[in-house]
Amino acid sequence: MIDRLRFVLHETRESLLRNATMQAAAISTACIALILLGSASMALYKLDATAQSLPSQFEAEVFLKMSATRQQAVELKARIEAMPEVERVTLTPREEAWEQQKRELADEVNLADIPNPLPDKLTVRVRDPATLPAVAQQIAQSPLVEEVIDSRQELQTVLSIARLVRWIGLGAGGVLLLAALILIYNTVRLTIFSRQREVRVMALVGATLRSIRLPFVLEGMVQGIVGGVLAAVLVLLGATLVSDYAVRQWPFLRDTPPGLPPLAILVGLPMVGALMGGACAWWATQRYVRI
Amino acid sequence: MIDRLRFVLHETRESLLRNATMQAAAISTACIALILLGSASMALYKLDATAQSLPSQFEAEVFLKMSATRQQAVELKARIEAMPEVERVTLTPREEAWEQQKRELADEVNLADIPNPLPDKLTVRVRDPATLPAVAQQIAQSPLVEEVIDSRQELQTVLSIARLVRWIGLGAGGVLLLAALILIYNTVRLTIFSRQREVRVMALVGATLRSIRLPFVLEGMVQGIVGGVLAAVLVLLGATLVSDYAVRQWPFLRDTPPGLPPLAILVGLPMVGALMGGACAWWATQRYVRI
Amino acid sequence: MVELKSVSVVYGEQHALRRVNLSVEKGEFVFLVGATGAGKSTLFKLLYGELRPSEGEVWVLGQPVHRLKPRELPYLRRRMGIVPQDYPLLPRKTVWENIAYGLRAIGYGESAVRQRVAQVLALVGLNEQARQMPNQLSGGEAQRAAIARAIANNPPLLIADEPTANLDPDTSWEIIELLMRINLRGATVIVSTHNRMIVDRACQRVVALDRGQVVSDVPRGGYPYELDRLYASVML
Amino acid sequence: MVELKSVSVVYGEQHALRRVNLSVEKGEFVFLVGATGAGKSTLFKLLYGELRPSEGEVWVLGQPVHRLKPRELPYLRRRMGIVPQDYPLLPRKTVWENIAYGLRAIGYGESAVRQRVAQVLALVGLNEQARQMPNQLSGGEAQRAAIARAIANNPPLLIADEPTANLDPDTSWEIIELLMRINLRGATVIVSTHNRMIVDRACQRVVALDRGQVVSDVPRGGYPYELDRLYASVML
Ligand SMILES: Nc1ncnc2c1ncn2[C@@H]1O[C@H](COP(=O)(O)OP(=O)(O)OP(=O)(O)O)[C@@H](O)[C@H]1O
Ligand SMILES: Nc1ncnc2c1ncn2[C@@H]1O[C@H](COP(=O)(O)OP(=O)(O)OP(=O)(O)O)[C@@H](O)[C@H]1O
Ligand SMILES: [Mg+2]
Ligand SMILES: [Mg+2]
Repeated sequence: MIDRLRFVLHETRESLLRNATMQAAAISTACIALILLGSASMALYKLDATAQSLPSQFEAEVFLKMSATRQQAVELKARIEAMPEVERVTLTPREEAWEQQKRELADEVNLADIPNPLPDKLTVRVRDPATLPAVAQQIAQSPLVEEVIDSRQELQTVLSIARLVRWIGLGAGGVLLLAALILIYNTVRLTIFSRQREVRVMALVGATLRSIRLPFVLEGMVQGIVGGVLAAVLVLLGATLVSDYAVRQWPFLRDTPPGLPPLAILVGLPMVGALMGGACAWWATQRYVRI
Repeated sequence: MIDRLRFVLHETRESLLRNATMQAAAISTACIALILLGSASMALYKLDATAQSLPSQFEAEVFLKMSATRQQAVELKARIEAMPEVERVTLTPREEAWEQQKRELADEVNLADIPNPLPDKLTVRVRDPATLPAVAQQIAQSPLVEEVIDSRQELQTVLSIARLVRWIGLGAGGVLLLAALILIYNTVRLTIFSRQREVRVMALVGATLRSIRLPFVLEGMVQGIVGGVLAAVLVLLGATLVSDYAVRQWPFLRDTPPGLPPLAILVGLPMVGALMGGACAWWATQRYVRI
Repeated sequence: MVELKSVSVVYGEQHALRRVNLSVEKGEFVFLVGATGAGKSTLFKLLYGELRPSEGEVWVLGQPVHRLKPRELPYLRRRMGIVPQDYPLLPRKTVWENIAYGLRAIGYGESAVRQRVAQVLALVGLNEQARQMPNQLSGGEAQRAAIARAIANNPPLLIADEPTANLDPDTSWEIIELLMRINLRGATVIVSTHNRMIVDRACQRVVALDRGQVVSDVPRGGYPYELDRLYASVML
Repeated sequence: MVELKSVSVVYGEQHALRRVNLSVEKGEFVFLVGATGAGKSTLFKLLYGELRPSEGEVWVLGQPVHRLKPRELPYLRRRMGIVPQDYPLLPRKTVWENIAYGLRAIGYGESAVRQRVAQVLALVGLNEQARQMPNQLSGGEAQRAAIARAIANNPPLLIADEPTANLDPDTSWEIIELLMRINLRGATVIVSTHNRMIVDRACQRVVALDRGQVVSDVPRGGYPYELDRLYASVML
């Protein structure tokens, strides 16, 4: 068993060290495929996170009846805050709102002498934007409430944009994954194909199908890992450069949520590479290695 | 000469027809590389066009002095319209603006009794948003003008976002172009590598370096063209599906400017493929074909 | 040991072998002779399962090769030493590693490999070429390397397809002597050759093929006139 | 026609050829003999420029092969017929196409190709195998296909490295007769062989190599005892 393992490892090592051209081709192909995959994942993760974070700024505005007292307003606020979906409720007293309105319109109209026409207002923020319509409807049932404005329309738009981003992201990611697989498979297949004479010799000396295939599979995995490490380093380097530049130019970008953690890329890409390299070699040997 | 050409074409045809595995590998690799390139080009072109079209909605608002007569306002409008950078000027009479304001604020304040505090307003749209600041400054010099609001800040932001999109687009396009080159080069290199015995035989019968290389180069070009046509069809199909779906879901997307014309993809990808395939085969044979 | 029962091989419409019956007992040494294209290599390929007969049965070392599954073949081949006509060696391994590969694939430990490789290299006289790559060998050296690999694990059955084709008479005879020594130690050996001198001198059983058929079978120690008639029948 | 002036070839520290002088005149037929590893193939590779001498000059058909540029080599090779020891054929072309390839590469028109390929296939007796792929040929057939390709364009110089290695005596002699016929039509022919019977029977000039050195050179129609001494010196 140990001899068997040593044999396979030895053959893998030999092959990795001897065929510089093929190794270069296989590793750089894996590297490119994984760079594409890695940078797409990072970009899409970031986009998705940003899109998901947008709706959190959507809130319902609850306008109370003019007849509601401040005491009732505070009680209603407490009741709404007790709802499990609700994250935070802010009370804007009518006096405050009127002062602000007057200030805003000061350039255009003089409102100083007009009596305050505004009601008290509660601003309700929910934990999950998708629950906002239901919460708004529930609040609207209270006899104290005149009107609930929950910007349903805008919310729907933003939510559907977030969905679009996610779907396009998943679609693009899937296509890239498939592309990476085909690219790596092609390379592995060509390297195995060009070694069919070798395979025949191996079969003639009585090597089992497994001892012929295993070194190819291990070789594919090593190529995938090496390509993956290279890809991870390049992707992280590129991402740092681009995001540094972007944040310097557009400081508002600083406020977007953090992207995929570097460790995920550093560990993930080599792992994906190993998996793909091994799987491709496995399929290719299944087709092109005969005893 | 004709015999020479026939010979090369014949050898190319044979090779294309005989090595199914290698052809499949080379063509599918070229196809994937070109799909990436093509869909990236389309997406980035669309994004860029959209970003470029946004600033066209930026206009300067010119508020005239209260003392300016309607006659003077019309004259100023004519003068501004005569400026070469300006596309269109709209005059909003003060009465109209006040009516609108009153209507907008009707819910909150009753402005019926207040005298019209608003001046006449000219809305100036320029052909190229970059010239807006200069135009605004020039207009501001007129003695009739109280104030020019040219939303310089927002304009700058949008312009710089458009620039960012363009740079990222060019960067991503460049990286993908390089990636496509390396991928195709790898495949061509492996196919040539696995045919070195053949090359030796060819050299022994006295074939010149050129007659050995030319079929490889033509083969690379044909693979590039076939891969390019496949890629173009797939990219256009994908783009149609995605954009149909997106427009159905988000009707506002209909207003974005048109993307890359399909003909550009249908002609461009095979051409790029032919170029890359030929160039890669040229380099690879230079390295791996010896007499 | 080896038994072919009414074996035919058809390529397209061409018969490479036609109802061949052949039986080789344990410990025998058999020369297979015949003109070029007679079907010698085809017969050998049947024995190690690279080719399946269109008809008939092929029994080797007690195994029905004609219906062995691909995954059973390696274990049969490990008990056979095979020298194909195109003496293929692993192109990216030195002579030493080529021989070691076969032994390792069979499960030899590292020290046993080292010892055995050195022995067979000495046996075929390739000590000096041990570190050369196959494309750095002369035709004869490559052939001897292939023989060394085939005999490395002392197989009970040895099959060599024209092992002396690229060799000078002296080296040829040394190789045949080597094969006969291995035969004396108990291995069954089947060798194809075009070399009449060798066949004459070795005094072993000779089977003659002509256009896919066994036309003559002279046992060991047969009378010279029998051999002459055999040579005449296959124009050797 | 062919002239080697004090040519040495060194692989690493091993001398494959050692100050070899050899001159072959137009119209000669020369056998190159020697034990395995003596340097015969190495000498041939020098002639067609696949290898450069470490020292000395190689003149072939008036060209200094030892300093020809790679792009000048093809034009020299077109005037040589080359049969390498490993008889390589283009693996993805049939026998017919293999021979046609060489002719087309040299610039033959299509009808000339067709005519000439049919002629040489008949000459080497491969009419029936014309449509087979190289891996579907027997060893001897592959060798004859390589010879057919080499002689297809009537080259003034023919170089064949052990062209009879895989052939039975009858076919071997036919090939040698073929080469001698080509020689009689004016071509210079150099052939390496291990087959003493053929050398004896052909009565041509014989050059013997031993461990990289020319040890004997018996002219055409030399005395039998000279040949015997030559055979003894290289153990043929
Ligand atoms: N795969 C194949 N397809 C078609 N014909 C084949 C194939 N393999 C061999 N043949 C034909 O079968 C015949 C016998 O071939 P085989 O290799 O057995 O001959 P051989 O006796 O070994 O000859 P040699 O002494 O030249 O090696 C030949 O005529 C050859 O052309
Ligand atoms: N590329 C190389 N590197 C190292 N040594 C080599 C190389 N090519 C040949 N040799 C050595 O040079 C010697 C001569 O080889 P060559 O092929 O010329 O012999 P040969 O006379 O043709 O023998 P044979 O009759 O066996 O074909 C051999 O011992 C061989 O090992
Ligand atoms: Mg044979
Ligand atoms: Mg040789």
